[in-house]
Amino acid sequence: MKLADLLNALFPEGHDVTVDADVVQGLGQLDGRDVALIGTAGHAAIGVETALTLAAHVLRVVQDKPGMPILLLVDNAGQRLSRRDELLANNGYLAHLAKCLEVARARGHQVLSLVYDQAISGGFLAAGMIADRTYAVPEALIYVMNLPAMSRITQILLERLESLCVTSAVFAPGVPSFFKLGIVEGVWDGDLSGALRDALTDHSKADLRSENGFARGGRTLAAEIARRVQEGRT
Amino acid sequence: MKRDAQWQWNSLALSKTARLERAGMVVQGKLVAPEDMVRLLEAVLEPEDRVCIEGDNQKHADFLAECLAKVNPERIHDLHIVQSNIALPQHLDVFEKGIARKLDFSYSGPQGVRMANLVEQGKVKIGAIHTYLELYGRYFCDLTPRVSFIAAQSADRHGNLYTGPNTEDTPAIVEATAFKNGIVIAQVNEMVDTVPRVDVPADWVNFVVRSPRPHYIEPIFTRDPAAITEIQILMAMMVIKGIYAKYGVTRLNHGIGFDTAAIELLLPTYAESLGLRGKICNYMSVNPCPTLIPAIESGFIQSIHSAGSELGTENYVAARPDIFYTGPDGSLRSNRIFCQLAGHYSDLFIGSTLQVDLQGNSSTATKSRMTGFGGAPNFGCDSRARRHTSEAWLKAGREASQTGAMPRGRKLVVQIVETFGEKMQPTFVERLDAWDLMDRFGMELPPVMVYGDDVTHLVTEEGIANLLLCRSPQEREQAIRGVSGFTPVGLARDRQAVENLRDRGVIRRPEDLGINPLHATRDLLAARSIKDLVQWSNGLYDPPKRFRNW
Amino acid sequence: MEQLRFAYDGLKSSNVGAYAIAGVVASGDLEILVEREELGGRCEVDIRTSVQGFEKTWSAVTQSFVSTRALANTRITINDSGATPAVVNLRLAQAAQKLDEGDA
Amino acid sequence: MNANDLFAADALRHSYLESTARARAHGMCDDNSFTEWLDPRARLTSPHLEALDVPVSFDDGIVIGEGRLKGEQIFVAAQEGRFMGGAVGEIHGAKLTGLLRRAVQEKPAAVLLLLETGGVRLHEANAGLVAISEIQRAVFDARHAKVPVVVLIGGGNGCYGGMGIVAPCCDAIVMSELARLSVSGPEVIETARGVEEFDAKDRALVWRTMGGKHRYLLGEIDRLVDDDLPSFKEAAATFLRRPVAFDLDAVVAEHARLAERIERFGACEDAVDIWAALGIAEPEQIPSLDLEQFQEAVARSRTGSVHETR
Repeated sequence: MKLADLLNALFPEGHDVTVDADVVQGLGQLDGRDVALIGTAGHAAIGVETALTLAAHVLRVVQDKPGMPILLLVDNAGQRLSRRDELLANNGYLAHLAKCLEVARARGHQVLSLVYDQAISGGFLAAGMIADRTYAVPEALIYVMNLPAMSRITQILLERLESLCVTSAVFAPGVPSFFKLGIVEGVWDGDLSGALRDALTDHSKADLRSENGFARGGRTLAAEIARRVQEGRT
Repeated sequence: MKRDAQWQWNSLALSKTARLERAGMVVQGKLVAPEDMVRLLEAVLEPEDRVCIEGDNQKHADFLAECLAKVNPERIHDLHIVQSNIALPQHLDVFEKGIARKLDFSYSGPQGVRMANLVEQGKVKIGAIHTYLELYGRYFCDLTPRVSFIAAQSADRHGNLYTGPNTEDTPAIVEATAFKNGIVIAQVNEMVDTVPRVDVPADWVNFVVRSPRPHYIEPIFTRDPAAITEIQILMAMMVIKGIYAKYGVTRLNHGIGFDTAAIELLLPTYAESLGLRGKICNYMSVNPCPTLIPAIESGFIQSIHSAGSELGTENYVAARPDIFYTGPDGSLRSNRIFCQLAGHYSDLFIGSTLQVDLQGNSSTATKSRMTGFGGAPNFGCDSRARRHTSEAWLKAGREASQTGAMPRGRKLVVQIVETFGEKMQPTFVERLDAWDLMDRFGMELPPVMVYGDDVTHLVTEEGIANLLLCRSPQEREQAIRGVSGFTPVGLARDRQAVENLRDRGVIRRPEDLGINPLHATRDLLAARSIKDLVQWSNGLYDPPKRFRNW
Repeated sequence: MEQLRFAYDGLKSSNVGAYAIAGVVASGDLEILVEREELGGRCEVDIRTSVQGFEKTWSAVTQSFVSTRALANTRITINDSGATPAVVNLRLAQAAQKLDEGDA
Repeated sequence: MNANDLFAADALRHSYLESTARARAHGMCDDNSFTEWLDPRARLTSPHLEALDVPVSFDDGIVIGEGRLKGEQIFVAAQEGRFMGGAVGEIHGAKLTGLLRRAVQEKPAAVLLLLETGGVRLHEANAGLVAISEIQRAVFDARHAKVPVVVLIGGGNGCYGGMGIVAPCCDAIVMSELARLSVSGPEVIETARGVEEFDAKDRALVWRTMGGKHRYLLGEIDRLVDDDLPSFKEAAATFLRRPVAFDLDAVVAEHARLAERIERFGACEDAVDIWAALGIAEPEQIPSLDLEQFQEAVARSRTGSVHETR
């Protein structure tokens, strides 16, 4: 979904958003209150500068707008694949972004994320899944790695992986799989601002993704095993 | 009948003169610009010439090989390549293009598969596959090159050459060529005012070119201790205790695999604990493999002569002139021929192989590749002409001797193998793949690396079979089956016969040697990583970057 | 993957140790879990291997291993990733030793 | 002489890198104090691997449990780098998440995460990715509960992918120089961008870009130790009951450091340029220095903020 269309659909009351070097930031108005918007556009590959800029926007909201809900707008190509970014420790920058968002959560900000275009692997992890809850539009593209690369690395025939995609949400790319696994809390279709309004009514901070994944039949093991360990049934 | 007075006795010299005159149209003097080299080759070569492109284990005349592959096949064709190592694609390109037709060689390694295909297409006509000593022997007999392309580190403006530590085959090639009115062309990495030492005198060299880039060289003998397995350590313990200590092996040659690297790394630890320092492994014929460093530093190895060098060991070798053969400049002077000779007359050879049959014949040939022999057969055979004695040699001889026979010694030839190789391929087989290779290429003999009657010991994870003590072909077969583990050959053993052989000490299991396989851990290795080797060398060993994990 | 099962009778028994594990499922290696369990005196061996067609070899390796040891009422479970018999033997011996040491 | 007596002394040098995950977990705890949870008998093998005909492991590549360190209760999780490169799958991840959640309740003196991983296990891609996100969340929850989460990285496969992002989310990181820490691996970068961008076979380049020494000099990790179990254990012990502040001030300070890093080193081509910019004399010598020499070189050069972490 195009960013402009997305913003208009989410915030018919109005929004004030800038896009600079693939980094999106601004405000949207919903029911007369502001929602902080932070994210990326243009299939951004998230390197050290992008991560640091995103973190700066998060910190600014935390410092200047205590308690304001934050909506992360997700469109990325994953972490930036470059030697220079790794030389500077891109993992540290991505972790920093996560920590800033976590501090925001701990200080009472609701943090939601919406995959409106594509979300890949490390990019989804650092700039999307870090939210209280993650949502997606139906046409969003979410995956860990493209199948040919996966086939090359695992040395499993592409045809076999393709047939696995038909049956296994654990493996198949795409929003339905990520919904079934409990990763995507809900799919926003049609009335986006209504969907956002509904989402903002849920103030829970608990991580229920594995439970949801179990309930939706996508992840049968994770919830029970984590609980077994947590409860000492070992 | 006496030849008449008109007979031409200096046709080779006249041919050389004619070639040099033709060369004079292309270049002035000895120094050739790289861009003139193809034209120069077209001037000095003639169809059907015997040509050597120096291809050693370490250094390669790769620029000249490239140039040769660019000459016009209309003018230069049907060359007869006589060369030890077919390692680079260009070595086979000349056949693909019809520039060369016939090939006599020793070893083809990575080009083995392509070589096999070209032979089948009729583009390469193999004269013979040799050992190094055979091939260089024939350089001074019926395979003398007319033109040789060699590689060196540096040259002065007169054409004196410094080979660097990888002298390797250069002296033999130049000697054969230059002293039979052939033409020697050298590629060098750099031109200098004065070479550090003269490995080849200028008047044996006709042309010198400074190669646009340094010659191809790879650290092919560096074994990372991190990859040594517990099974290799177990076998190494058996070799040290059951063979080196038993016979008192002081002079020996090691192969270049991980099995022998494991032995080297157990010398300062396990062998030391057995009190063997000074008693075994004193003199070795082997390249300066980095895994030797701990054994040198701890006082095991006293002297090493090398066929070639190994990248990264230059400073270390230069700092240990008592151990290595070095020139007045301090750097290693290696020599393949002399190293082969020294190894041939030493007390023991140990190396690995891919297949062993029930007679103990071994081969590294597989159905799809034509790899050749290299140096292993000359190291891995009894030295029938040996006359001087040593403790180990005599003891082996006594074990082998039949009553009433003339007493003589035996060289210990040890094959160290796991019973199964990669992808669960059994090492022990009823019939070597070498037979199929012979059929496929119409060879006169199957390409056997080490003949069974030369092998004295087989070492596997199951134990040591001492073939010297076998008194009949049947015993020999059961001794081999008795260490063949769970391969089909091993499962088909006669259990009673094997137990009898064990009682007689023909077969010795780890427990018979007082070795608990559970003690064969990587903790026994004197170095468990390349970094450990660097530390053992006090920072003198400078590993190539691909081996660094720090 | 190929699943193989073997059972052996008539072995000596021992109560030392409850379970032991040796090895890692890595290329050319395997993991072996040995557990004491009431199995009517038998030693049961379950193998999952990534290399097909070596049932005879596995049978010979495990047979020769159990025959010399007190492994009655013991379950041996193996996850194999292409280990050679040499490695299998070594890991079996390591697991047995850990069991004998009463290691858990 | 008995060979094994002779090596009793040498065996004290237990390489962390060469140890299995289980041996590492034991090695971080006081003698015989480690108890494994869901040990191999639980047979928690991955059905996803099985569906793809890939060998499985009884513990799904991670050893978890509790033990004592300097007499204090700790929780330990150790990834087995030799199984699937330590990659995180559904079960693997759930074991680790469960351990961290239990720490929130029981408040051990520390949770030690012995990471050796390539990140997401591709065979169970989506479940692996979310598992890492759940681990990350659970780490944060443990930190909010003031339980220090200490990462130890010393395996040959390094710590990559999503877990490379999780590591700096913890209280502290201990590495050996043989370890690597990054998000994208050199092979991944080379495959995507070509050998000119990153020559993955140039191991010296890989290590000076991602290895322990560079990460230490950059201020990304807290301790650099020798490759042996006791050294890792000693370093881990220094963080017992010492949670690092995790609040707005902390992330604001970190933000300033990370901004300064880009400013100072953003134009550097190579790690050696960064080390030179840090004021280290003979920076090209850094990789060859042993730990003691390295610490001296760093101390001599310290220009104020050579080393400062979270």
